[in-house]
Amino acid sequence: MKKRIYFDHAATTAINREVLEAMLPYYSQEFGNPSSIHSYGQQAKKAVDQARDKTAKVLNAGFDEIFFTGSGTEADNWAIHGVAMANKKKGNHIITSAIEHHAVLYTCQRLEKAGFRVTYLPVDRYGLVDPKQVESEIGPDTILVSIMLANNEIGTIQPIKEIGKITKEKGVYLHTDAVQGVGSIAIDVCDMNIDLLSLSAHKFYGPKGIGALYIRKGTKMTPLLYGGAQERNRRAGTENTPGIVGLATAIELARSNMEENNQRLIKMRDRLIDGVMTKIDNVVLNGHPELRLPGNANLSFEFIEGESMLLSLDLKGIAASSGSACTSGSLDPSHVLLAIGLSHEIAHGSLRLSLGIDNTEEEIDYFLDTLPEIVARLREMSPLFLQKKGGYSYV
Amino acid sequence: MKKRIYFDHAATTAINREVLEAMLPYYSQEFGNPSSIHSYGQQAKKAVDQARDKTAKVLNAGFDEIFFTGSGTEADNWAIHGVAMANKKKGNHIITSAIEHHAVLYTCQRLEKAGFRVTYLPVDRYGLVDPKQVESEIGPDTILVSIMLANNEIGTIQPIKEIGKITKEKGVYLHTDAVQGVGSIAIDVCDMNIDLLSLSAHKFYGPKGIGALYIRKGTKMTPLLYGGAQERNRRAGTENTPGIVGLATAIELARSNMEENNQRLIKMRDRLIDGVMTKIDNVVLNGHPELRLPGNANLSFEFIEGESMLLSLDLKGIAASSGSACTSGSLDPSHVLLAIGLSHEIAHGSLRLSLGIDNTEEEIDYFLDTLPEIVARLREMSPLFLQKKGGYSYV
Amino acid sequence: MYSEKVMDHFINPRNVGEISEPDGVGEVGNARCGDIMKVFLRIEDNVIVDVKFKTFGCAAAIATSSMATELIKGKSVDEALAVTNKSVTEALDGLPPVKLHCSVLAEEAIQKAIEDFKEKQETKVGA
Amino acid sequence: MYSEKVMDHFINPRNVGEISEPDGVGEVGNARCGDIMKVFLRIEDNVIVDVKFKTFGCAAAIATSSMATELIKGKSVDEALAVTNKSVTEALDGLPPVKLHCSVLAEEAIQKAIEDFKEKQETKVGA
Ligand SMILES: Cc1ncc(COP(=O)(O)O)c(C=O)c1O
Ligand SMILES: Cc1ncc(COP(=O)(O)O)c(C=O)c1O
Repeated sequence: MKKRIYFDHAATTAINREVLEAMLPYYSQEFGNPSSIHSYGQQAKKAVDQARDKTAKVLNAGFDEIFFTGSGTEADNWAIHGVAMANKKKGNHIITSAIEHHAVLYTCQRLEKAGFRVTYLPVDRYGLVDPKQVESEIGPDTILVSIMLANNEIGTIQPIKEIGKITKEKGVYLHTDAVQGVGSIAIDVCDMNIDLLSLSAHKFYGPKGIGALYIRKGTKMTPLLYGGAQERNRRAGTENTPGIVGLATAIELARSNMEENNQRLIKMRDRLIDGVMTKIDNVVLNGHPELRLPGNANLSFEFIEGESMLLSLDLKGIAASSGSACTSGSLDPSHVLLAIGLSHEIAHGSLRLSLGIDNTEEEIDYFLDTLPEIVARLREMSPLFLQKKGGYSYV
Repeated sequence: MKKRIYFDHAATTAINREVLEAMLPYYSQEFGNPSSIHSYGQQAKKAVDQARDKTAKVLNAGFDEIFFTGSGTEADNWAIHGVAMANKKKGNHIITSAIEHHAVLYTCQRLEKAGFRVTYLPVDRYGLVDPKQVESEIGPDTILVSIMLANNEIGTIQPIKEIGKITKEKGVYLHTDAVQGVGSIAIDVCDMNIDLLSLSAHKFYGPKGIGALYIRKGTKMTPLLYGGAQERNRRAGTENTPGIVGLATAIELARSNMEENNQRLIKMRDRLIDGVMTKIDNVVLNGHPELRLPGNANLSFEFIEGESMLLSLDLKGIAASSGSACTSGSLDPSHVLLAIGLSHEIAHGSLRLSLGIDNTEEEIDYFLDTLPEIVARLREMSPLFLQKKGGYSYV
Repeated sequence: MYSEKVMDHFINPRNVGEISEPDGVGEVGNARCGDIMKVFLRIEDNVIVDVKFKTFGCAAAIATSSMATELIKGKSVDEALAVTNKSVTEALDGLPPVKLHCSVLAEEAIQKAIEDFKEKQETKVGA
Repeated sequence: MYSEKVMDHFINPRNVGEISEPDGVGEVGNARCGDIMKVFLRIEDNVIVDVKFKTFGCAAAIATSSMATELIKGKSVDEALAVTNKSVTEALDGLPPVKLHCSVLAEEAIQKAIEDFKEKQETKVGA
């Protein structure tokens, strides 16, 4: 069989066998609707309750502070829209950052149309939000701060605990999109003063189509989905029992293997980054050198364009990404790369390699053997490189 | 092992083995994110496209008129909220019925708070909406009619095709909640002039946590979930590939076995209804005698309360429901039973038996042997029955 | 959903029935709300020597009826008045939150039956 | 995502390179938008006897560059001007909708190179 190497774990992950095994009974034998009062229903309800308890424990949250959703996107939309709608009498100002995922950014833009005022905080060249700036932007009409725990493109990890101290002191809700952080960052919603936290199971070896929102007890917010009385009347829709069990199994596993995995990933990632920088000229590392996700390497290659790199790598059996998978249908270079100050030209030439638990050192070797030829070939074809060689450059 | 009989298929169904088999590869080997341009992603995208095509064909819809959602609830919410938001300049009036699922009713109520005017059409004693009434309620500011295809509690099937003729003529969008209808009712969105149609896979032997909304091309509506560019920019969130493949496999199977299943179900259902009516006095059949879902039997037993019947049946291994599973957390009797004119007293004593493909004639026999004792025992305990025997009755 | 004790009292409710010519009768609830309880008391020397009930309602209503009648059987009228919905619920190892209101039914029915008994007493004394 | 022909022209692009002292050169696009194409023409007796290109861009940009240069090679200048983004796309068995704009790049670069050639001609004639 052709060699296949998956370096796109930030886009999605293969399910852990143990997780899938845990889910299967809830498709077939234990298929009841958790809202039903007969034994089929009660068995399913027990499974959902246990999953809620497991998930809560991993985040140091309460059992009744976990709400299952259909995706990380739904959790983000719900958190921001729900807090905005329920607190609009208190104020109409929301603070977020310029490098959030579109699930957050577009929800904020939609709220702007509805009369809310949104501040999109800039980030420094490493992608870091400045907590002092969060503090100085909070005014009397601020109701919510939404800053992601870790960025999906450049992997930068934000100082959420510091931000949490500020929002707590100021009496403003703090939401964090932890979709990329779960599984690699230890999360304690109490210690970090987080009021709302989004996560998505398929990013940590769980199933697709299931997410969760942590909502601190007492948080005022409206539902996003109306209907049945599920999730204590706050998120309607028949519970996805297999998905919920899968999410809980995956988050527990991810948490218990976290330190070990992180160590392995950081070692591989750093060898990958160093290898690329040594073997190839005119490469930039995007994101923070240390405060970054263990599996994330984001590199920009001058004179060439990302998609042709991706496809060339794919032909060699290596799956990578350029910017976020979610935005690959778009033509603009990533808003995140522009926000950290890259020029459009360089942003177009970015490559994201996101490592995961299934990757091996041999795969890093193979990648480091393969990439230089690809870059050389594309550069040979590029008129920008021509000009560069000729003594001047567009970039 | 204890006998276990499942008569609650309207609440949810066990997954079809074939459906589960079709899903499994997309958890493990073919786990890619369909938005990714590498081969993992493209294989997943192909699976999603094929599933979309299959689903579209079953409904006689176009490939690009099918949008996958996280549930039937999400589809209902999206349809109504999305059309309302995008067409509010045209008008602020919505017509629905008094017996819709809460996913529709509560979404309408939420829109009422936002300044929309909603007409909740009454139904006759069989639960039927009168198309003439739909017609006469449509005014110049009406933008949407939302009438369910079949009711989840009493099984009544609405004259959607007739309603579709009217809405088409009047230039008003027609949404139908077909969550209970898929698999037992032949649906042709063109022939029936349906503009939007919601469905939920777990109701027809597919997986939980996945639904779909059919949206006729050209329908003006806003998204409900904002974020990535999935589902042609209209429904954000990483595609639930296994769920989507499961939904498509399930809907195809359900459609191709429909006539055969319906015949079997109707025969069993009618024997069940006749058997109960013969063996037990003071029982009322709710819903329409003919225009009802093949598997649905909804009966009200005077002098006793539904939950105690349910639990008594459960102790005998029979799973049933009283009203909708989704509303079982509530204390009020079902809004559907009240809408067809039942008194509160009788509505409290309702039992829904929803048969499915796994049920057998032997199970009907066992049920008919078991229920009379249960009803007799509870009536013996009931002060209402006492009064009845004594010559007067509350009911 | 329900504790084992609740299920036990639902499956085998104690004291179901009627007492002919009872010393006290109490009926509370209404069919509209989905639960009614009727309690019959036989009282001798201010002691509840027998108690029966009939209940229309959910499993929680039936189980609390059963447990409440057990709790007051053999007790003095004053002791019976001290039986609250809380003590009934506790004796049943708890009830789901949505069902807590059911336990009030039994408390109220017993109180009403005792009131009825006291009124009858006064009538007798007065006579 | 891409047709086999697109992938073939992306993997093995024809006519990559430069022509020293070309008879016509055209460059369009800009790095800001993510694609640039530069075309070099060798023209004899109004016939394109050789063509080379350099492209910065996605797979679609590279494949359309390759296909477009193939289509005009050996053709007269007027025939080459008749090559449109549509004909290039068709020759590649189509492009994904979001990538259609890439095919315009090649058409424009060729037109610009031919303009450049014509201008040079006039200069020569004028000289
Ligand atoms: C940071 C971040 N937030 C939100 C999401 C949305 O998650 P999902 O696509 O699972 O809904 C993603 C992934 O796409 C993400 O990386
Ligand atoms: C008629 C109807 N509509 C909508 C729904 C909601 O579907 P789901 O719970 O799968 O979101 C249901 C089922 O609960 C239903 O029966």
